[in-house]
Amino acid sequence: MFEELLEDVAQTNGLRETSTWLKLAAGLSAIVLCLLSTGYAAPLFIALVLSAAILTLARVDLRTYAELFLVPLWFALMSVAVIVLISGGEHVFWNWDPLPFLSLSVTRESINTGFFVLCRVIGGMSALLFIALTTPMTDLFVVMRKARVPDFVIDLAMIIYRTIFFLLDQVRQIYHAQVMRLGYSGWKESVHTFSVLCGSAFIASWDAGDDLVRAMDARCYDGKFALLGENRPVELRPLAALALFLIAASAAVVATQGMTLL
Amino acid sequence: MSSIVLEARDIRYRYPRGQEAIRGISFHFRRGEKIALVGPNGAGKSTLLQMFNGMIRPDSGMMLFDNRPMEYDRASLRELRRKVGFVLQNPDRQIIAPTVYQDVAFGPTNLGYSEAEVRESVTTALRHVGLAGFERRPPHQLSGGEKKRVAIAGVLAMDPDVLVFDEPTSGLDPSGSEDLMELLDELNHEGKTIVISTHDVELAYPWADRVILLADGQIIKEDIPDVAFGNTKFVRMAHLSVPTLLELSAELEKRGFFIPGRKPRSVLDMVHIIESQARGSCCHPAPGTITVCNVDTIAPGTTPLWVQAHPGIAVGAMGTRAKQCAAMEQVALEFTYGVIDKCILRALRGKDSLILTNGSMVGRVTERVEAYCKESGNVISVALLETTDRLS
Amino acid sequence: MSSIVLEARDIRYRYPRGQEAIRGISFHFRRGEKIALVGPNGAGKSTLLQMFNGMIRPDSGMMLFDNRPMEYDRASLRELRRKVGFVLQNPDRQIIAPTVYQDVAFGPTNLGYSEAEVRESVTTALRHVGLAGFERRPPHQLSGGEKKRVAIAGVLAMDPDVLVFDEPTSGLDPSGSEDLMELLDELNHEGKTIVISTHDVELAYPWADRVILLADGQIIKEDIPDVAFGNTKFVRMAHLSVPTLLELSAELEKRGFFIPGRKPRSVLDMVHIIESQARGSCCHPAPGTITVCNVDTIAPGTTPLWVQAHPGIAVGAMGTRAKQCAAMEQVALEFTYGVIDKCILRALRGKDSLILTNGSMVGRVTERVEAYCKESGNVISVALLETTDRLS
Amino acid sequence: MHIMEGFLPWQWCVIWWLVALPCLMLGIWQLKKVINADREALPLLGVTGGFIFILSSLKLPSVTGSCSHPTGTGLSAICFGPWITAVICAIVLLFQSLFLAHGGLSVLGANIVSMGIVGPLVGYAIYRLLKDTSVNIYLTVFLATALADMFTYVTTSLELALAYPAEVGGFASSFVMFMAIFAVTQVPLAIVEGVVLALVFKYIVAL
Repeated sequence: MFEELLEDVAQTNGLRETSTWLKLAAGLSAIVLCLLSTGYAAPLFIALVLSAAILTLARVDLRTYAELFLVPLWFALMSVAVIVLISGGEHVFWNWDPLPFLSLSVTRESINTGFFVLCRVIGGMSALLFIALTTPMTDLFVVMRKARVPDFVIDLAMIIYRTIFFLLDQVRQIYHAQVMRLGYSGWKESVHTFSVLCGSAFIASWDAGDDLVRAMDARCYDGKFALLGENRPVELRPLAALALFLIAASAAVVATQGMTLL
Repeated sequence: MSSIVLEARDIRYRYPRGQEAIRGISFHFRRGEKIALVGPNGAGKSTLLQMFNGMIRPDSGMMLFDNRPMEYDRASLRELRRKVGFVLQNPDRQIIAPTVYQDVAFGPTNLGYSEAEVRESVTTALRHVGLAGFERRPPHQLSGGEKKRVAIAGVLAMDPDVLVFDEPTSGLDPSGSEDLMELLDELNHEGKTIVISTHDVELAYPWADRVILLADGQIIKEDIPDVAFGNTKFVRMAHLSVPTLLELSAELEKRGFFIPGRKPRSVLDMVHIIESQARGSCCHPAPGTITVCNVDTIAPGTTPLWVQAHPGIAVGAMGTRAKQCAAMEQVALEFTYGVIDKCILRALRGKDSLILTNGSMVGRVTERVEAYCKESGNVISVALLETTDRLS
Repeated sequence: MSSIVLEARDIRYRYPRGQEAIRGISFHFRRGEKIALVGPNGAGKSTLLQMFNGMIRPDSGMMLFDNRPMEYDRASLRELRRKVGFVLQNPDRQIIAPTVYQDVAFGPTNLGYSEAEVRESVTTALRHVGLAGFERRPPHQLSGGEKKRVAIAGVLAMDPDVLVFDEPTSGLDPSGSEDLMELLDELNHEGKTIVISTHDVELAYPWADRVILLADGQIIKEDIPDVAFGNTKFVRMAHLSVPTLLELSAELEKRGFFIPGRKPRSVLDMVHIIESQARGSCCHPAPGTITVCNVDTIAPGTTPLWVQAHPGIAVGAMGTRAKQCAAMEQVALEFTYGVIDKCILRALRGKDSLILTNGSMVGRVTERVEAYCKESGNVISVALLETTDRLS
Repeated sequence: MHIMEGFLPWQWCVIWWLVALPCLMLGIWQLKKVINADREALPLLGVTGGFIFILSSLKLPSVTGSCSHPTGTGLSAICFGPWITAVICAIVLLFQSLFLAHGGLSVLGANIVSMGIVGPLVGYAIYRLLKDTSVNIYLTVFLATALADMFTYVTTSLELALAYPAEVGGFASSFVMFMAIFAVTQVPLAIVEGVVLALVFKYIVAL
């Protein structure tokens, strides 16, 4: 029912104290490089390096990491199947025209395209997970301010952040109480019990909003939020590692340009 | 000795990527016992409790219910959760239906009871916790103590064998706590096994048959309350404090006072010890009597008349129904908590008292008084108030 | 007598469409007092507390701060809320920001402090509550006791004159409560006026300078703890219970024991009374000494060596910093709560003890021991451990 | 359901960002007005965001294997209007990609368009349309949420189809294929979601 929030992993990961700028630079440029790549090899190379970093440097355990790929890969495989069937090409392996305007075929070109998109998703996901697992949101707020995001938007984001955690805690307890009294026992009961859960989540949010207004007022709220000053400074070794990675990845993008599976 | 109802054999549990929360625990609870799991926050109390009804499955080791290993398929879990009722610490998380009736009916409905059965089980459960007539009220208008009672009724409606309470009195004021502990005693008297988890040593000490001290996911001591709380080393390990009366008796013992084998659990016991020491004797020449009145069977109007006819008598009430009854008949109450002990203390000073209570609790008064008399050598007589006694 | 800091003159308040919650209350708190508002749930405690910092404005009557009537415009409210810090019962409802630092900095930032001032006040406040080094942690990963401390630090950072706590120990285990009450004592010792609302009589009884019993929106008794809790009629009206030691002393008194004017507030007092009665005297021929060590000024490594050189000594720690220090230097602690009393009890049996504490609390030890000696006629000496004492 | 990182070619990432940004700007501008008028709006908007996140992190129990979840954006659109909802959604989507690995950063623009803009707009429009008619309020909530949900998926299919048109039939037949896989399979789920949120509404009214 409940998914674990990666934020909790990020708060204790092995790269917690490395400069946020470096981690963000690594993740974002990896995403851009994956998108710019025209061959399947470079995204795979990026995925390999970043996964290794997540598993060894950030010390995230393998199972947690592997499970994170399941849902997006399921989605990706379905979409890639569609791409393979509709993209068409010259070397046709299989073909079926069920409707006059719909032609399904598997071709060498379409397999290449599908595989390439799949690799790009794997590369992109690993880059996203690298940011998600090594950089807590609390550090990203500082970056957001530096990036000139309007203050009240950051304040809003911070309140949402704080609310998520204590609402989640409450909703979890309510869910447990429901299970203990045999809610979710049949399909119909499940829908009913679930809607009661969502409803109490709404009530809980409403209460939380009320209390938040009071708590802020009681502490002289005047439209300001404090920010935790500076993030950790950029250190030489991680900087060198980042540079090395970017050079190697860019080289891979250029070198494997247009590389296809078949 | 009664049969074992719940048992753990070397269970261990680790939260995903977290620390090991339960590190090799074994115990067994017998039918009809009152058990207190006592330990600081973070000792693993809640995790352990959630294994009692299969919400958490141990990583290794085995949980047994009724001498059969717990199974974790859907059907077995349903059966287990019906038999082991769980009352959360915060009733606001447990009561979520828009009316009291709907909330108490939640369990029975999910058990697939017919509408008539649901209605009956809800009515019985609400009467039990003293909330008859609250059916149509919305829970958010109730007081903390009332909410707690609704939560308990919601569990009672499924008629479980074992009742598990996480921090039962947290957030309740003294009179609310006292009422709740009386309710637990009443349920226990009707044969339910009661397990509470708490960090309130003053609460657990006089109440429990057996105390399990928990710290860092391990049992550090399991014994009767005097022994479990008497060892300062264990108490310190569990980040707890020694109950006041036990601490006092330990200090007196260090100063050469004689403390009998069974340590004082109540003010009554302590008075007895101090009097025996200071006076050499604690037998009273002409103790008063204690009269017990069952509010379920007595004719309305009897009690006020009887009280009028006995000036100087002190009246105490045990249980919600007795208190409601006293309020209805406008009988002024002297004692509303620790009633039996207070009446014994009065009797020892040669004064009479009347205890209003109901059902199974009548027997408890006699039992407790007899136990005290046997131990102390005093003779206090307990009488039952009948409707015909009106003016005697 | 110190000046009046907070005063209420016949205030009344009715919730929109609700019952009258406050029905004509007047009182005044003096600077540096420790006040406990005690009453059952629903007595109006929380409503009353929220009037102290202008969160609720009375319908009639008047609230005064520093002898000036409170005003309810924005600027005055800001000033008032800076001076009267309010700590909610549930810290989750008070902590707003995503990290400990940001949360504690919330008040100072909104007061318009410069960044350096904000940083300094946050550091000081966190050090005060024993959470130095927690700056970057997100609140949802902290324990209940730690969250409470963050909430307190957030209020302390604004350097208020009066600190108001709603149910300060609710949800905390005994050692957490004890730490918290020590922190309150420490703050009080630094000159802050402390007001708590609670229904825990055992907590309020030994702690408060003055107790206000509240029921149904009215003050039913306002006095020193022994008197306020000693009257069973008022206690019953307020749905409370009599503190154990007070109940015991009342029962002993009824049985002809002599109880001095000041009723026993602690096990120490009670032992004194019982011993005087049973033995006729309570003066001890050769009491032990109590050594006090200020962990802020002592050189690291001194304490363990000194303890080694004094076998048989019992070590107690008061306050979070002292406990952290003991853990760091691996000094085994015998006492972690009620430390001074326990050490006096030891001294009376001729045994020595060492108390680790910090800053202003050193003076408190001497004060408490002197007060006891004066009252009881014993002579217990208190020594200060210096770095140079290492092996003496 | 969101498009995940790396799925869209870079050109389309840029295009959807360009579509989303003006809407976000409008939302931010409205947000600023609201906050300046009433400071208490900020915490309320905050808990609304928290609520949307929580709802979307709950998975419907009986539909295992799917990652369908109520979006709750309709509710926010009704309270604060669709543009402010777009801003809240953008923040929630950012949190979802970083806390749950749902969605991504380069595709954030595309996801904001489908879940944060089109969905709430549809829900809001239906609500406004039916509000003053004789249609039962629960039916209104059901329709608003179920259709908002459907249109979110239709938009997602559209975004995918635009990026990967078919060789034969081009965009249209590709759209049909993606619809068949994503949107059509979502019909029962959208109905369940509509039922759940209508029940939620009923529950809230009952309290």
